[in-house]
Formats: sequence, C-alpha cells, structure tokens
Amino acid sequence: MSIVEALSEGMRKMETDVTDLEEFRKEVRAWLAANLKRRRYSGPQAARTETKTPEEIAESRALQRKLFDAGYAGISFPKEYGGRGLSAAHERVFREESAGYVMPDFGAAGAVTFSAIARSMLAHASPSFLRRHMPKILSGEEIWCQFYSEPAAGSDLAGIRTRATRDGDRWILNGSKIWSTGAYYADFAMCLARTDWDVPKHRGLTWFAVSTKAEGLTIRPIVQIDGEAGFCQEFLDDVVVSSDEVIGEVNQGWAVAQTMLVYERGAGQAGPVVLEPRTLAPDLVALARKVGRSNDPVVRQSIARAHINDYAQYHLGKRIAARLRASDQPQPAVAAYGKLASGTFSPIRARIAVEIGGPEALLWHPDDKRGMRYAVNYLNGRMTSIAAGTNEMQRNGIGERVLGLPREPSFDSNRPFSEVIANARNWDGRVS
Amino acid sequence: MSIVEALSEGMRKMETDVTDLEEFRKEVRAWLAANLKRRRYSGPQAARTETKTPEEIAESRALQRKLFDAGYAGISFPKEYGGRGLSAAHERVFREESAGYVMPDFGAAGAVTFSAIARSMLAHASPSFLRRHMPKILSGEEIWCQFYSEPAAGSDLAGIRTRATRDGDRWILNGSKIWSTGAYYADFAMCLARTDWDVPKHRGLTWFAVSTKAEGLTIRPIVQIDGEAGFCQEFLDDVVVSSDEVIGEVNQGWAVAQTMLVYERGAGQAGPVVLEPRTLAPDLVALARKVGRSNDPVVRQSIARAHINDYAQYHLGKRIAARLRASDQPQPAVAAYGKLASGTFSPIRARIAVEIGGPEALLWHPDDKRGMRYAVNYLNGRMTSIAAGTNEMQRNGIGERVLGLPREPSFDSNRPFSEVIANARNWDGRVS
Amino acid sequence: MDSDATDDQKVLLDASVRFMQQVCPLTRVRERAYSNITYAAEYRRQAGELGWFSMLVPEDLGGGNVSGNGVLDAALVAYKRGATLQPGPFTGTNVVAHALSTAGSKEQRQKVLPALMSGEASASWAISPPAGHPAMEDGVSAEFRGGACVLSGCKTFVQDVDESCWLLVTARSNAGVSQFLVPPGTPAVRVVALDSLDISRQFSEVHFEGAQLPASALVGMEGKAFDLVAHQSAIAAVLTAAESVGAMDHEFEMTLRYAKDRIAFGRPIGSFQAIKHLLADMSLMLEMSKAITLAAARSLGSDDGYGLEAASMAKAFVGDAGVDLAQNCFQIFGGIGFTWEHDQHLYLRRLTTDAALYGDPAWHRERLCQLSKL
Amino acid sequence: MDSDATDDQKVLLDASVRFMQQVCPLTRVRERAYSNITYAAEYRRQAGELGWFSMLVPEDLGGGNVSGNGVLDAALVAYKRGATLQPGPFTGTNVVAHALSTAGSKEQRQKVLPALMSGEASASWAISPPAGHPAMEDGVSAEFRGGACVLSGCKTFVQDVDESCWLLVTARSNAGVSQFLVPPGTPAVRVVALDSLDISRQFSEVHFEGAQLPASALVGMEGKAFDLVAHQSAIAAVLTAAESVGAMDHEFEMTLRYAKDRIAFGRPIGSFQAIKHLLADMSLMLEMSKAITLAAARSLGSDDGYGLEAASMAKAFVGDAGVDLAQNCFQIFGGIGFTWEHDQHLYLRRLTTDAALYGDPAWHRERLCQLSKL
Repeated sequence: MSIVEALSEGMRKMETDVTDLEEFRKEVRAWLAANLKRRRYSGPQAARTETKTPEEIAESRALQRKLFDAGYAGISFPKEYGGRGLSAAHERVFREESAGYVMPDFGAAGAVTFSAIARSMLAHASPSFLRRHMPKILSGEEIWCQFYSEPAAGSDLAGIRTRATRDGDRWILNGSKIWSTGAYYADFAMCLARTDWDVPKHRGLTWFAVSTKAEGLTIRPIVQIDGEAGFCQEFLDDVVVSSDEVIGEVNQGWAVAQTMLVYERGAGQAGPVVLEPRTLAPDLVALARKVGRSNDPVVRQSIARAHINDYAQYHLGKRIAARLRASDQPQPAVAAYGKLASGTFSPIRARIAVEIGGPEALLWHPDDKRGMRYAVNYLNGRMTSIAAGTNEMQRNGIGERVLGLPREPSFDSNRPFSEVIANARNWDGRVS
Repeated sequence: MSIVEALSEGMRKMETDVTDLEEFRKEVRAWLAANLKRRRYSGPQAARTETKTPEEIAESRALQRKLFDAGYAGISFPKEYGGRGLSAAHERVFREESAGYVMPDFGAAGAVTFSAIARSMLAHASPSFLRRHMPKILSGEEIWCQFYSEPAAGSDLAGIRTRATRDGDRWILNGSKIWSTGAYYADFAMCLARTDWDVPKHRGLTWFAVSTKAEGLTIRPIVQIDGEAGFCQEFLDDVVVSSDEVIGEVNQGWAVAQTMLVYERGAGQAGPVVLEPRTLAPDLVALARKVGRSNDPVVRQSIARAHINDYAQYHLGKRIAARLRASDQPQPAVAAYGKLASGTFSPIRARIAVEIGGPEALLWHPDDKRGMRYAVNYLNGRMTSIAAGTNEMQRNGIGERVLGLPREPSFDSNRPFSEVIANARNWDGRVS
Repeated sequence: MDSDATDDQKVLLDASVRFMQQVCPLTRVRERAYSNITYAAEYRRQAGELGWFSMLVPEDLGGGNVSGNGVLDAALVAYKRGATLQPGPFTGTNVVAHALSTAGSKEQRQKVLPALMSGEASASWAISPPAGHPAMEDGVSAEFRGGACVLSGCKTFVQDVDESCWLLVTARSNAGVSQFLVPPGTPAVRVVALDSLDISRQFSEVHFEGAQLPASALVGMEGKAFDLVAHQSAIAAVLTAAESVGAMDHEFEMTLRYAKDRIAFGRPIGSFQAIKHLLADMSLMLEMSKAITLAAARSLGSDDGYGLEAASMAKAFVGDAGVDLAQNCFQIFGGIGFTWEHDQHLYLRRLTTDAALYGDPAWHRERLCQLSKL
Repeated sequence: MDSDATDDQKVLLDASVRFMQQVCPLTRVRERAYSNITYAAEYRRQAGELGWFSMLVPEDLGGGNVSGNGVLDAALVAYKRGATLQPGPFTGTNVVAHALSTAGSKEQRQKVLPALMSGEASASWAISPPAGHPAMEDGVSAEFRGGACVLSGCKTFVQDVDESCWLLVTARSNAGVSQFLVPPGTPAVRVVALDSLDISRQFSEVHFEGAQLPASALVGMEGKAFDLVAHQSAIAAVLTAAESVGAMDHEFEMTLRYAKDRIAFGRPIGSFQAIKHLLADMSLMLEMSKAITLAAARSLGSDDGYGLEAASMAKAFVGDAGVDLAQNCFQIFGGIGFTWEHDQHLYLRRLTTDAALYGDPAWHRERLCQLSKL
C-alpha cells in the first residue's frame, strides 16, 4: 500500500466515524467562549519567525495542556496515542470555531509539530514509538522541530549529506543542518540522514528522532535579517541514536518526507484558519491616514490592490480546502497553489506598505519598537516565497503534477548520489 | 578565418578608409534638405507589418533610386558592387542626419533587404553573385525577402525541414516556409534548406537565391490579427534553383545564418535611428486629453511610466551602439538587450493606451480608420516580443553569452537531425 | 468552475452548453452570426427557454433560479458563455430584468419583463459616458418638461443593441440620478454601430437628441436611483468577470495543450521552465479569478452585506488577470498567434474589452475604497 | 559604468575606489564606523582631498571637475560609492555646495563653502516633511520678525547629521519658498537620530522649535527659492539614482556568481531557465538604469534644457528597478539571504530606502508630468 493510499484510507476511516458535528460545534463554541481570549482581523499576518522567550513558550505549553485536558488537542488522533479519536470533520469544526481566538503559539515550530511532524509519525512510526511520544506531543510536553534542510540541500530536498552509520543497535550521526525552526526551545528533532550513498538520492535516506539535549549536538541560533533568531543551525558530531528511534523504514525516508510535505502544504488541514478579510487593509489604511495620504488616488489604488489580493487569496484557500476535502487522495500539488499565492503576494504587500509610508515606514524612534513593524514585514516579505519550498519549486510542482507538463530533464534521479555530487561541478549542459 | 573575424576585418578595413567625415556630413545635410521631406517625433513607432500597396512600393523604389543615384545607397558597400566604398562611419553619419527625414519604406522587408540580406551576401556570396545582384538591390530594383522560418521551426532556427536535393548543376527544393515579410512584392528570396539529414541540425543547411516568380513556388499572404497581410506563407513544390544561386558554401548555411542574425539584431547598424523622446508621450497625452482624463493622477502615472520607458529605451540603444562601435567584434548578444527591451516594453505601452482610452481606444466609427490605431497597436504590441527571436530566446542569449551562465541541457545539438525529430515526441526528461 | 456547481446547477449548465455548442459555436461567433436579426431572435428565444434571463427575477414575477442564489446561477452560466465568447446582451438583459423587478412600474413589470425573460425582447444597459473615467451616471442629462422627460447626450459601450432592444438609460437630472426604460424605435434616439477591438460582440454609441419620453418611462423615482445603480453595477461586474473567467479558462486550456504538443530543440516547449513556470503562474491567477468571482457572486446574491465590495474586487482582479493571461498565452503561441485564423486573438480581444466594460480595474479599486469609507 | 568614463574621470574613480577600499569597505559599513565622529571627520577630509565635494562648485569659487560636467563626474563617484554602500552626506553636501555657489551670500561662499569642499565640515539637506506626499517644501514654516527669522516645524529623512553638519532647510514663508543655512549647534534645533531600515546610513528627524536665525542665514532671496530647489532636487535625484545603480551593479554581480556556483539537482542553479531568465531580465533593467542615469547626469550637468525632466525620469526608473532587482536577488539567494551575516539584506535595505529618498518614483512621475505641462 502506497503512502498516498495509506493516508487516504486513514482519512476516510476517520470521516466515517461521525458523531453529530453540529452537537460538537455547540460544545466547542461554548468551551471556547468560556475558556479562551478573542482576537480580531487586523490585516493579514505577515510571515515572520520570531525569537520566542522561555516565558512565551511556557505560556503556550500551559495553553496547549488546557486544550489537551479538555479533549481539543489531537481531536482526530487515535485515542491510544492521546487523541480523541474523532473525525477530520470534527477537527475542521474546531479549527473554524477557534479561528477567532488566541491559540497556543509555539511559532513556526508549533505548526510543524502539530501538522507535519505528528501526522507523519502517525503514518509511519511504530506503535511503540507513537505510544512513547505522541501523548507528550499533544499535551505540549514535547515540542518537536525538523532537522531537514542543509547548507547544501535547500530546494533540492533529497540532496541530504548528513551521514548516519549503523553501529549495532544504534546509529552514529554526523553532519550539519540548517533552518530548524525553533530548535533552541524544542525538545526533540526529526532528523533526516543519508544511510546509503551508492543508490540514487531518494533511495538512501532515513529519519531519526534526536533529543535536542543529545551529546555531540550543537544548536546555534541564526541571526536573521530582521534581528530575530527563530531559526537555528546544528552541527552533529557523532550523535548517537538508538534504533528504536528510527521513524519509518531504514532507507525509506523519502516516503516519510513525502507525507510530511503533504501536511506542510496544508493538505492535512483542509481548511483556512484565517478570518475572511472584510475590512479594507486596516494596516495600510492606518498608515496612509497617518502620513496624510489617504486621499491620494495613487495610494488608494495600492491599498485597494492589497486588499483585493488578500480577499482573493482567502477565497483561493477556501476553494483549495474544499477541493482537498472532496478528494479521496491528498493532493500536495493542489495545496501548492496556496503556497505560491502567498509567496507571490506577500512580498508585493510588504512593498506596498513601504511605498505608502515612505519615511514613516522606513524610519522609527529607537524606543518605539512598534514603529519598525513595516520594515520588519518588508524584510520578511519573502519568507513565504522561499521557506518550505520556493516559488520556483511550487511552479515546477503545479506545472508537472497539476497541469501535466512534460518533466524538466533530470540529471540526478537515476545515478548514485555519490556520483551526482562528483559530476555536478563539471556540468556543461551537453547530453550525449 | 571565422565569420566573426571576417566581419570585423571588413569593418576595420572600411573604418580605415576615412575621408573627412565632417565634410561628408555637410554634403549629406545639404542634399537631404534639398531633396527629402522632414518627419517629426510623435511617440515611438509601434511595430507593425502592414500590407503595402503596389503604389507605395513603386514610390519607395523611386525614392531608393534617388538615393542610389546620389550615392547614398550602400555608402559602405564596395564600389564594384554598386556601393560608394566609404566607411561605416560615413554610413553612420548618413543615418544620423537622415533620421529626421522620410526615407524609402519597403516595410519590414526593406530593413531585411538592406541590413541582414545585403550584408550577409557581402560576407558569404561569390563575387559573380554579388556583381549580378548587389547593384540591383542597392538601386531598389531587386527587393529581397527571407524564406527562413517554417511552421515547425520558429525559435528553433536550425530546425529546418525544407529539403534541397542535388540534381546535376541544379537543386530541387521542396517544403514550406512562413513569416516571409513582404514576399508578395519581393523579387527574390534567400531560402534556407536542409541538404544533409544525417548530421546534427546545424551542419546540413544551405542558402539559395529563389526568384519569387519561380515555377512550383506558391506565395500566399497570411491574414494577420490586425487584418493586414504583410507576411506570407510559401509552398515549394519541386522548385528548381541553379547552383550559381547558392549563397555561401553547401552545408555551411548556419554560418551565413549567424552573420544574418548579427545584422538583424542591429550590430550592423551601430546607431539608433529613432529620435530622442523629449516630448511626454504625445500619443498618450492626446488620448488622455480627448477622454478628459489628463488630470487623473492614476492616468498621469501611466503616461509618465510610458515616457520614462521610452526615454530609457532610447538611451539603452545609444549605449549599446556605443559599445558595439567600441568593440572589434560584432556582439549579437549585446544587441539582444535592445531587442529584449523592445519586446518587454512595447506590449506594456500598447496596453497603457488601451487602459487610458477605455471605450475611446477600443471602439471607433467604421469610417474612421484612424480611430482604430490604438486597437491595432495593441494587437501588434507583442510583435517585438515574438518576431525575429522571442523574448525567451533573447534571455537565453543574454544569460549564456553575456552573463556566462551555464548552458541549458541540449538534446538536439549532437545527434543526427533525422534522429532528433524521431525522438522528440517520446521525450520524457530522463537523462541516462 | 463545474466542480463548484450543485447538481441542479449542473443540469442548467449542461443544457446551456449543449445549446451554445449547437447554435453558436466559435465558428459562428467568428462569422458574426448574431448580427443577423432572425438568428439573434432565435438565439434569444432558446436562451430564454433555458431561463437565462429569469434568474434575477423573483418567482412571484415569473422568474426563478435553481440554487436560491440567482446571481450565482447567472455567474455560472456567464462562465460557460465566456468560454465560447457568446454574443448577446446577457449581462444587459439580466441587469435590466433586475432593475424592473426591483423598481419597475406595474406596467414595466407586466409588459416588458415577461418579454425579456422569454427572450422575445432583449435589453441593454446604457451607462458608460463617452469620455472621462466611467463615472457611471455621466453623459446623458434628463429634464422634465410637463408630463414628458427629455433626454440629451450620449452613452457608449452599449452592447448588442438591435431593433428589438430596450434600453435602460442611467442619466442625471436636477434631482439626482434617474433611470429610464426606453422602448425600441423611440424617435430622436440614434444608435450608431461602432467597430470594436472585440469582434465577438457589437457595441454602439447611443445619441439622445432631445428624445421625449413619457413619465411612465421612469424606472423608480426621479433622482433616487443611486442605490439601484450601484447594485446593477455590481451585478454587471460579477457577470462580466464570470464571462471573463470562462474565456480565460478556455484560452488557458488551448495554450496548455499547445505547450505539450509543440516541439522545439528536440523537446516539447512545455518542458522548458520559461514556459512551464509561466503556465503555473497563469494557472494560479486563473484559480484566484475563479475563487474571487464565485465569492463575489455568492456574496452579492445572498445579500450578506459585502456584495458590492466583493463585486468590485472581482471585476478589478479578473480584469487585470484576464488581460495578463491573454497576453501570456499570445507569447506562448508565438508566431501562429499572429494569424487571423488562430483563435487566440479572439480571446485577447474579448478579455481586453471585458476589462474596460462596466468599469475598469482602476475604477473598481477606487470604488472599493469609497464603499469602504476611505 | 566604467566603460563610460573618460581617462580623466577614470583617474578620479580609481583613486576614489582605493580610498573606499582602504577606509570604508563593507565590513566597516556593517560596523557603522561612520557613527564615530573622529572616523567621520577623517573620512570626509580624505574624500574632500579627492574632490568629492568640489565638483558642483565653479572654479572661481575654488571648485572644479574633471570632465567639464560636474554632475556627470559626481554621478560616477556616486555610482562607485553605491557599490560599497558608503555612508556620509555626499548628496547632501554636494547639493548644499551647489546651492551656496549659485545663490549663497558672499559670507556663505567665503566661509562655509571652502569648509564643505575640504571636508572640514559637512552639510545635509533638510527637505522631506514628516507626512504627506514628499511635497518638498512642506513641514517647516519661516516667519520674519524684525531682523531675525524664526523656523518652526519638522523635517525628516535628513541624512548623516552630526555635530559639524550644516543644514540647508527648505521652508515656506508668506513670500513663498525660502532656504536657510543653519549652522551646527543652533539653539532650538533638535536633531533626533532615528533607527532605519537602511543600516548603512544614519537618518534623523530635525525639529525646529522656534529656532531664531539671523537674516544672513537666508540662501538667496526670501520666497524666491523655487527654481533653485527644483535644481537641487534634480541633482539629489541623479546622485541618489547613481548610488543606487552602483548598489544594483554590485548586488547583481554577487548574485550572478552565486547562480554559477550553487549546485542543486546535480546542476548549477544558473543553468535553470527560471534563474537564467530572471537574471537576464535583471541585467536588462540594470543596463537601462545605467543608461538613463548617465543620460540624466549628462543632460542636467550640461544645462541642455531637459535636465530636470531627465533627472526625475532617472530617479523614478531606478527607484523601481533597484527594489525589483534587490527583491529578485533575495529570491535567488534563497534561505542564505535571510541570514544577518549575508550581505544581500544590506543592499535590499539601501535600495529600498534610496527609492524613497528625495522623492519616490510616483512623486517623480507626477513631477515629470508637471514639468511637461500636462
């Protein structure tokens, strides 16, 4: 059974286990109103990977625990692993209802933990592994991050060079990882390493669970262009991992990665979590008013453009979600539309703010941290066009997997990885 | 001696044969003022391939004859072939001085005849061929066109499938050509055909001079999207050509094509022939005033954008020309900047007019032919982004030949052409 | 957008597509078949039978729709119409039917409305002034003299006016914005057929040379048409956007097929990133165009309080996206797209004209700001 | 743009580049070395020796240039400065030196001008108001009371003001637009250093809290500064555009190198059309930016009657092209470009700020229309 089949069977199975959704919605609504704080629409949330303080993390852990205790963490996860055992539809209802509330915020690492990581584990890890880790994940006790990208493997996700060598019933890991969101406060990492170098690149990869406290592991925050340090770089120097902590099959890591990708792109969520933007770009309107340009027809055009793009993006998201719900199979390439939309329009929107504000957006008093928000948004405007799959990779995916266009010539998919590395520098474009 | 060396030696040789340029400028200025009509800047000339009436062609032939008789046709061409034997610098002086005058207009075919065709012949054809044809070309008696592109060979310029078979001291041509500008009023065509199918595509091509009155040749105008028919399609059905009328060496047609390309892209001109745009986009200003929108700040932004692009394009052209003049060698890839600029900005400019004008640009009284000019410009707005090398081909050229970026993988440059054709349909992007 | 339709809507759409395939495929559009009066009358009659002109009319006036949201139903039909560049004042007739249902006199509702719904008569909306930003109500002034009303001025961009066509004229009087229903053949109303970039439809200029109308020609109260015009404008925006999305969808499919079939340099051109990525971006914009148009139709048709804004947003977004898409398709087709016999130019012409019709993107963006009280 | 320089200009540029490499390479820019007063003074002194602040001053006032076109010489130096994101009010000091040469009093010419040219003192232009479209002369009002003039209001975006910095303030009075030369340390002039997107320079807000100046502080006649301000604005536009082009050129080279070196999928990423075509387009925009900036410098510096228009065109074109280029370079660098230690963000910050400085592209487009009498 392929991963895609396994996933869709899982989704169908859960969908069939239907209790009264409307009843559930009422229950959720009441609980949320009684227990959580509301939030309001104030323009789209700019992508940003902020440094989290230990206090913020502790607060989010407590909030997550509250959800877990009330039965709202892992709503569609099996009961034996700490979930509630309800359907994906219930999960969706909760997401819709909770969209207006303040939820636990572990930064980008949180999204990764609860969507991509937890769900990929569910699909691939052994029952004993899941019993050991999943309840702690759902209750906020174990925050996870990914050790995936490497300095020499970004868009080329399978070009991993971190090496895992078997040593009896344990593995020794060596190499370097980068862009690990929130690694500095995570408890565990899901780490991808190469376990066979003499086969094509997709066929020699394996995932490991690595404690962030492991000996030989150095985690170093990366100072970002906005001065934050939400990402980390890691150096693995003879890090030892027990064979129990392999996730999925040895050398079958690419299958796990594919599952992860599906959930990262939102196929596992199947519903937008943002609010419908019905207020004309409030952040831009406020800025235009502040600089006295709200009657400038050219500025008004820009504000309208930004809001229209927000509105179109929101409804694209809803449309994608509906299509994914209607489908029997996860469709990562369909979800790629949402990613590409965000990667296309976020930089434009950030730029519009800077253009409207002029000096007001570019300069601020040193003691006015809010004054720098337009500049910070601007610097992070390309976050969604690069992180977790560049616009270019989304276009390839849409082009080949949705539109059915013929493939790009591939020079590295059929050769041993060791050979690909050796040949790349001499690449001359000539095909014999 | 390579073509590039031959060309540059030729250019140098002419440059050394200097008479007093300022004296020549005075002579030209006086002759022009006495003999030709002036024209003025009225916004950039939109690319368009218009149907020419026999009367217009006859008028242009007469005007060309006037130039020829006065010694201003083929200024830098050798005297033995009907030219004046002066330098490229003299040619340039004449072009600068005559920019403000009404010159012979054979449509796009004229530009092709006098730059690309005549100059490629000079570099490659035999002396007897040149003595036979060149004086007639310079005097306007022989208008030439190209039989180059084919229905299945557009951007892929060497993918020619018209077949020439040797038969004693003559050749038999069969196949089909397209996009032959002005073929319906041309006297001769320079026709590219495949003379060897068992070598890679660039190595089996040969050029032939074909009379447009030849038996077996059918010339059919192509009705364009703007209703004009300046281009033609041809069908060659056992057309016979004498061996005397081969241009360049047999199977070395690609070298001739390369020379032609250099001159088509303007490397043979080395100087802008347009006027510096110092009047704010007059066509757009007139349109905005007509529809009462000249005070609309959004419209004003568009008008300014259009004019700024015109101005930047003009100065890019001057800069390219200066760089080409300063160089010892023709640099077709440098000239590609001018082509890409035009291909990028012409469609934008045509669209701006339609946006400013609204119904005024989109609709017109049936008896007001001038009323349709914005619509016609709009339809032809992509002419320079497609014809004579698409934007995509220019980007490849600039990327690889100017910027030195690594080549695109090539699947057809090292295999026999017959094999390439057979394999293309089964192309799956896999490289063994 | 078929996947977005309910089963009932699918029945309507399937029947509509069959009708268009039989009666007015692209070959007939090219021949301008609709300029023949007999043909146009028959086309309208069959379209009327399908319910094309009844969807915005309440059931008690003889109208009806299949989903409970008439704007959404009409938008889906418009989408199908756009795919084969259908002629005829579909948008105009629906706008006028809506106006008469909402504000028409008893006589207008009883005499004109049934004829519009059945396709016996058509109607077009004379709204665009010949100059200036399309500040909708300009161009024609109305003056009341005794029992009659005199119209003077000019409207342009009026679609498919023929001998049987009623005109809804939006005009200014001292009292404000008023609307008039002008019967076919009214004296001193001169219709001048124009040539156009878009050859799939017929646009005219209409001159009102002191045309006298009885007071009964007023639709609603004198000077009180502002809100109704805003709503009409939103309907026209949504239906035009939906027709554009249909045209975009069809042209995109044509181009995609070409990118897979056309060989250059020993490969299909769609294997080159220059083409592949362009098509991916176009596909994104097409999906967003579908999403925003459907959202606007749902919102406007369900009176959920954001319909006018959503309609303007859809028109602005789709207007730009449609022209971008047509231009990009042209680029991918290359030389062949310059030929008259190739279809791409028909779509380029249509999408460029749609962008300007009933308010261009810039106008709708400004309108969004005004509706949002900026 | 080296190939555009004459031999004399090349000598100036080579010496300037050596100076910058030795005194203020990018590592020192990152450290904000220029915020140290002693360092800044030494930097200015050496720059003054190179003639950086004399090029817009006629020879009879002690200035001079190498080509006969001072604006062109200064633009070439600015281009080299931009490549390594140099700090210091190069534009400001040159604008003020020009203003004093053209309209300064004898005292201003004899006392202040030589200090500016030698680099002993610097000067910055206080022109941008804190709000509104940068309608240049707003923000500060001037009132004459007896022999003194009182300035009130605020200017922002004032570059690299330090203790030795003269301010040229463009202000409004009843008589029209006037300019004042404000000495360093003037009471009731409060300089507030701001943080900024651009970390290679220091911008400040300057508050005039009823600051009293003697009549001798006027530059030119009261209320008659309009033409001079227009010329200053054009000079600032050209020099800022030239600095931007230098930054673009350097960033493009960095990115091109990366595209050749970076391997993914077994190939250098520059072999993919997605990257290659983007770089080709960027290269085109860069060449056009060079062409239009040089054309503007030539035109403005030779008083050929189209200099103001050309300067606004260059600033508008380069402003947009610079931000586009920086954004595209960021995209090509991908993840590594998000790190503080990588240089791309320094260029992104600079180019984005340059676009807004001394009038953003939209402002200069509107100005072009006005200069063209539209």
